[in-house]
Amino acid sequence: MKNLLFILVLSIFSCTKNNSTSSAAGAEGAQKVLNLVVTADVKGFDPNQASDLYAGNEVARVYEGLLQFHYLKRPYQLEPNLADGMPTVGDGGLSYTFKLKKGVMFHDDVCFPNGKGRELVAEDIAYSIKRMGDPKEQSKGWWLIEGKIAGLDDWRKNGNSDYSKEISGIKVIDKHTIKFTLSRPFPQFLYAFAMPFTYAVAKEAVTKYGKEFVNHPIGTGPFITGKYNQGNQIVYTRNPNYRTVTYPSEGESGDSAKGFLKSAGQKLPLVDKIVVKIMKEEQTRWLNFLKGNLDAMGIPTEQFTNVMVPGKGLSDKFQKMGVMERKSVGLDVTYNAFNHEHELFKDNVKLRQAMSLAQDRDMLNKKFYQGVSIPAQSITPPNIAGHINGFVGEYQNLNIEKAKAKLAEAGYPEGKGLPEITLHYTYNTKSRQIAEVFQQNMSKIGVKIKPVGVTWPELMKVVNTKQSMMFSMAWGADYPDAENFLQLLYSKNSAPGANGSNFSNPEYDAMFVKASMMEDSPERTALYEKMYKFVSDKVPWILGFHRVGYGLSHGWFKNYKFTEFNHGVAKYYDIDNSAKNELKTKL
Amino acid sequence: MLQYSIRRLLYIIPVLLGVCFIVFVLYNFVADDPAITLLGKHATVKQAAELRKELGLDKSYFLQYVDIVRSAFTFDFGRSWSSQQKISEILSNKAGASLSLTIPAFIISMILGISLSLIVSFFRGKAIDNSIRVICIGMMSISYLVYIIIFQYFFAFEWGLFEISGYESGFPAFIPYVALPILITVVTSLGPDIRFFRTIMLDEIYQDYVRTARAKGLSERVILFKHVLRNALVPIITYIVIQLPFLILGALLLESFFDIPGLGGELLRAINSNDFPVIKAFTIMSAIAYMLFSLLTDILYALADPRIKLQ
Amino acid sequence: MSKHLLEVKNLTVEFHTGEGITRAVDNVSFTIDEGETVGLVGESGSGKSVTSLAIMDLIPKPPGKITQGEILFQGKDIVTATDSEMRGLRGNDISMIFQEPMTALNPLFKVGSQICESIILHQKVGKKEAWNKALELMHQVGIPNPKNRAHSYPHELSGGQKQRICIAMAIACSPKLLICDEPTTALDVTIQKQVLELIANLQKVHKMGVLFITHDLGVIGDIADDVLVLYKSKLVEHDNVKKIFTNATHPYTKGLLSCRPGIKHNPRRLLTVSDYVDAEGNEKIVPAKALEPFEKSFDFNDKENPVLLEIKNLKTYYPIKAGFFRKTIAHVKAVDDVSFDIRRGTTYGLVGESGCGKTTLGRSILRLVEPTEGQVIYNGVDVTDLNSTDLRNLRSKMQIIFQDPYSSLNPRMTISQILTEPMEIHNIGSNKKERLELAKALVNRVDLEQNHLARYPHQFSGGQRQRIAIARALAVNPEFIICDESVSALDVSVQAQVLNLLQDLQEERNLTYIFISHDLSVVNYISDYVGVMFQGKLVEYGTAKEVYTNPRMAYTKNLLEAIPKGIPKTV
Amino acid sequence: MEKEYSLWADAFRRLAKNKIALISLVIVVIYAIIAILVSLGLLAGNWAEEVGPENVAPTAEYLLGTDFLGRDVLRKVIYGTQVAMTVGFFSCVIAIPIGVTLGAVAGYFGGFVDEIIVWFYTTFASIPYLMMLISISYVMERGLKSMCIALGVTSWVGLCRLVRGEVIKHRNRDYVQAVTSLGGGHAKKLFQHILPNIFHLVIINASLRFQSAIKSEVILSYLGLGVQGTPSWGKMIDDAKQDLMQGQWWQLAGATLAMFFIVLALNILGDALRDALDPKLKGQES
Repeated sequence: MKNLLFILVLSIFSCTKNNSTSSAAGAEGAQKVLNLVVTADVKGFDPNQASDLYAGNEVARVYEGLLQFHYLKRPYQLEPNLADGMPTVGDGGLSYTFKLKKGVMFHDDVCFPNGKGRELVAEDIAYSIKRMGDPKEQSKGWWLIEGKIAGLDDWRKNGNSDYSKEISGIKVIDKHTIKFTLSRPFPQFLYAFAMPFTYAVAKEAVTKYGKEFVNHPIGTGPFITGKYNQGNQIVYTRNPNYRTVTYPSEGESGDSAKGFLKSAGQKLPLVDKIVVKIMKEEQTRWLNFLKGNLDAMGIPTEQFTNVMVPGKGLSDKFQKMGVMERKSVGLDVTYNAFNHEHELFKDNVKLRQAMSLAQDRDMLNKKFYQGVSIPAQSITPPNIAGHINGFVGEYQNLNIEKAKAKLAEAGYPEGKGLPEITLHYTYNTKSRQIAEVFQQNMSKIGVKIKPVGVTWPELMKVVNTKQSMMFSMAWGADYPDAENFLQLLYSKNSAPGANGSNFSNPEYDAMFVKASMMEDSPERTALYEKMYKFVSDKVPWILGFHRVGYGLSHGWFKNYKFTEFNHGVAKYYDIDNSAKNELKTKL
Repeated sequence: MLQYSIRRLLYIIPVLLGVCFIVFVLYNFVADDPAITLLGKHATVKQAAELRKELGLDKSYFLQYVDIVRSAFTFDFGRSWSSQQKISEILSNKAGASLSLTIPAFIISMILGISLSLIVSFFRGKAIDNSIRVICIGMMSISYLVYIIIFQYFFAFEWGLFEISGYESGFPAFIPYVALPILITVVTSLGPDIRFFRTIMLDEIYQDYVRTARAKGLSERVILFKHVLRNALVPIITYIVIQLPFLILGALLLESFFDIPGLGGELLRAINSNDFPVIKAFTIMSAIAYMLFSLLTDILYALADPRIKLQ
Repeated sequence: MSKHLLEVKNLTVEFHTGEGITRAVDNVSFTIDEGETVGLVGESGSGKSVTSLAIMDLIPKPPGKITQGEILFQGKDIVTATDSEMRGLRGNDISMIFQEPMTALNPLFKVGSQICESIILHQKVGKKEAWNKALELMHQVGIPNPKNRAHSYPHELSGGQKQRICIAMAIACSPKLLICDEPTTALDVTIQKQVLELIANLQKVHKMGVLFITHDLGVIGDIADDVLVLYKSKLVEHDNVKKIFTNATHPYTKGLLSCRPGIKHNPRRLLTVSDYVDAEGNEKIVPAKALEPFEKSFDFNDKENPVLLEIKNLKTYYPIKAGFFRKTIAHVKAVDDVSFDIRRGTTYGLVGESGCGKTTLGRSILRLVEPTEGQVIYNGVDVTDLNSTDLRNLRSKMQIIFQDPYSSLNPRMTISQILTEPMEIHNIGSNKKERLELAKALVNRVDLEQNHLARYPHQFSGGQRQRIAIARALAVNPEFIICDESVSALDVSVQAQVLNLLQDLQEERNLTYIFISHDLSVVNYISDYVGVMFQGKLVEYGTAKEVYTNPRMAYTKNLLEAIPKGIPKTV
Repeated sequence: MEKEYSLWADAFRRLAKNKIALISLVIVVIYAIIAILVSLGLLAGNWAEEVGPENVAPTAEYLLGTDFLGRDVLRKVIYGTQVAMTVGFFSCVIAIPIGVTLGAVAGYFGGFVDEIIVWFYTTFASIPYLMMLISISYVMERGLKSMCIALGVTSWVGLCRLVRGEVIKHRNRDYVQAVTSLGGGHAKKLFQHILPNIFHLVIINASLRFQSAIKSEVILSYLGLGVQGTPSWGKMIDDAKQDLMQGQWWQLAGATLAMFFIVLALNILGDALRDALDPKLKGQES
């Protein structure tokens, strides 16, 4: 039994212990040190639990998956990482056979014999995937493969977490070959292997550390870090045994001009050390960025007008500092969803249209997104197939007169007879103000809204139990395919699934089922676009934005290209120490 | 006294059982499925059921209650739902930052409060007393949140006298970061402190033994500092010690505004993510701390006042 | 220059409060010489304490204010002295002993160091030396084993010892003037006697001037040379103590002297100040008959008069718990095997010093405190055996009047509510109006006015409140009343009025009393039969005359000897 | 002694002499009237209306300026008054009966009942109040109602302890013994005699509880546990963090001042009530 006071006393002293790293940094002049920031606590290093962006990013510095997104090419494209080439697909799209790269070594750790990391083999991949299905592990990525790999669901249910049991869908062919068999076609399957959930872990490490595995990152990746102790920063060093991987030599058009190809062919990783600082407060990050202590960060809302000149880009002051801007267009969509199982909204398309028409999104954009975000016309964000550039939705743009007319058509002239509508949203000051704007906008056509701010779990509760009338939410892409967005309205995904709005439309469902079986093709894109228009017309949600943000980076920070899927991209980043020494004097 | 202390320590048991019961009612009985917290946006009904089993939430209510009680007595609170980290380690990792803020703030405000109230008592009824009283009440009438916003804006943001926010661990690196939060704590607690101490001291000043001391020819200063202060200390000790357990909890709002990675911030995070095991651990630990410090109060009380015999 | 030690000239002290100005001391002049003891007598509120505080310059200012006069100490005016000059005098040349030894000492400091404090301050000596001096002083004031006692905290000492410590503190610097503000009022008679003797001895040794303040003329007679009588803030009489006792000139003094019952002869009715002074302050002639001594007759074996209340082996114990499991290891025997009978229409006096169990006995009889063992048989019914309903019904027969009239009346109720409430409980009077009429009759009977009914208790004086308490007891037409120190908190003249009232009521209604008091003279006056209690036991009983003239137990003798005789020492 | 007046009348007379206390009382009454008018929909019902351009500094037209949606800040402040007064009032209405009843019963009967109640409130007291608040508002739907209940059920402990202590003191006072000796039962003693004598403490406590509830509303609003969909001082202060960065001080100032006056008035009134009602301190503080 531990003694409370002992813990407390210990912790007072322990806070003096672990800051030796930052002071040592200056002495290692020649080393390339990358200073990054993370805006929330990092929960840990178990790939199985890496459901949020922050944990995912950290996990991907240490662990690797079979596949990854090409760093430079757009649209996003998968390329092999641990796999030796893309897999061979057989059985009419049901089987995937991966060859593994040879000589990939795990990091050294006491969990291995003699403390030396051993070679990664196909068994490790099989183990890692099974581990996602192990009910004891409660992987947050289970949804990704649930009902897809043959026999895995059965093993999860009846297998007693016995990893030695054979699973028909996961076959280790030889030391470096593994074959996955699906129980139904799932064209998006490969994307799973680029996501942290499926990254390769070593059985020895999991067995040795048990529940503490979450704090012992032992992967095959380009960087190594010691035991994670939830401090204020995480320090990574280059993995000296990292296999030979080189910087890509081709990218999308314009990359060359932006200097993203200068490092082509160089051995990765390019930096010797990464220091990730945890700073939750924007002000802190901003001041540290200005001092050059951080290499990059997003532009704080309050600072936007100081940094950016509308229509021109960076202000003179920041240009002189050698700071560079980076536009980030999110693969996401924000929305205020209707609960379609609620009597009021079910089959009441005119009411939904009326409300959507009354939402002033230009004002919202100006007030909360510096006017740079893209008002969504439908569900699929730009830059992926299925989004129609230039499309203007009939009901997605402010038109009070039309809104009033629609409302009257729906049977509620000037809102008469309409009950007060509750809108649940996740509480913080900004979301509350956005909800207030919505309330204000709706009041202009006589619709009464009562915004209720709750915590995220509480929001999920009301949504999953279908008790909400309306709720605010945003969806970020898991992988770059319109399917990931379109499934949000598929009736089989109703609450507690991803379709929290419980939208149910046979026509839509039919299109979705058809599209989800199709491989990427012009036909599928055409179907996606049809669905895009369909959503725009039926207004299952009042759509918000595809959010656009601006990031800043210092002049010495090289190869900093925006990507929505930035797992494992740190190995491409570079620091120009001479430029840093010069530019830092100007700060 | 030893017997009394042991009996009081044992009294923690029924109270702790009560605390565990309230915790149980709130988080196991009334509150609902943790699956949402744990499984994220892709949760399914089936997986939620499995999870409940994994977390022991499918056990009978009685056994769930027993689990909570066990955790209270072993200090093994399990792991955080959201980060899978050991809760005892979360507590020990974050306590340092909290204490580096709350303890100096507490000590400074107590010393200032007691000294100022002595001055006020010395000049009782005079202009300085009245004006300090008015200022105290005025200061108490402004929201704590307003102090934080205004102080952070002016002292740190506009005038750059302090760090706006952030934290570095290790002495003396943390000092610049906690300086402003400490100032805010001191300023906000001075009002109620001085008012309370003043009342206590005036109560004592009108006692007979003070008249005796005056009749001896002692000066007002000696009377105040020797006789009155010593007697006033008895209730002041209670007031002080009973605040101590809350220092461990950290300063919720300050930590969130100034980005200090302490227990207060952790609690806020746990609240916002329905991390029940962490909330339960905080509740139980602070209840234990409260009980221990009340016992400490009683013992100090007896040490400070020879009239009190603990039985 | 004045040759007097202290000369007070035309002293007037006023208090300015939000409610108005009160003159607490009005144009008072007197002197004290070296080695002289001056007694200052007056009832509560007469201004005697304020006078003494004025001499110490300890009047709280504001609201107090000396508006006129001089206080010359060895020729120097205290009224105009600076603070630091006064601090040099206080505790050094002028010392003071206060009434309440329980609160006059700082509870958190050892008594030895409290004595040291003024020695170090005024005599500029080291700690060690001061401590030795303190031990010597403690020895001088009669504290046994001073070396150990000096390390005690005040609460570890008895009341008498605390007062001795206060005296040691006061004489530490051999003051020239010692002011004693009712130093023995809070003490039992036996202790009072010792303390008075101590003060007298010390005065002789140190040749101090002493200003002795008291409300008790008996005490003054024992100790003073000169006596000042204060009445309504004014000095009404100032004379040699002998003359005061034998030949008082002011009617108030006369009244004061005769309203106090003695232990030998008392008139049928006690005389009060109002018998001497009329409402305008003029003297009234007292008929000689009223002063004739009256002898009570009491026949213990009166067959005609049945026993109303029989107390058999009554015990009330409080457990003392100790140890880890809070086991009862012993009992405080508050009432220990007490038995006696009371006949209807008589008064049973119960005397004893504080803590002897007399109050617990009274409350045990009424079952306000549950007795541990024994029987209380009232009119043939065992009270200790009754269930709560029967007990409540019986309560209308048995009543109690408490000591403190300030705490025994609910301050939030009007007098009429206080008087009609018991009637409602016992269904006396059929409706509100009738009860109100009964209440009116009651207030008339206890010499209050009908318009008092609408008032609240805080609007009355102590004596009036005690009358209200009596009226409340009478409201349920009781047969038996326990008077628990019912007159102890009252000034002597008021005490006499209340005693007279109780006597009259007894005669009218054939009431039976148990009269509990620490004051032997009062018990002697009012009782037919007397019991003396000591440590929970009834150690002596008999008719009042038997006990007072011929006590059997040594304890009773001591008690009786300790009573201030009210006779000047020079006589 | 010419007039017949009860201790209450007496206290009020003393209170009436204290000018500052009287002004405070008037302020409290004014706030209460505003709150009632708002509840009846007679005042500030149009707070949501866009009255002009957004973020206008105070002018003659908009006395406290406008907010980020062009709404009149003054109207929001007035509407917030209703929220604050409701929170203060109902948290008292909930806390006082619980605290007084439990405290009185525990103190009066003592013994086993006392031990159970002491155990109960020790348990309650040892859970930090903020945790209780958060838990309760988690269990209930967020909003004004749950905030009142949460504040009510977490703030009775202090009062309970106070009442218990006082009842223990009073239960052995002679005037209560007198009622026993006159044949009065438990209910009579407790409710007709003891409680009226300690009720002044309850009133003093209520005035302090009231103001601390108003202050808690701000913190709860910051944590997102406050009123939903309507303005409150707490939400206005929450907004102010961002407003201030853009040099907009009026929303913060409006809410802070509105709160300042009522809390100040309640504090002063609490002090004055104590001076007027508590015989112990009477005349000591000049």
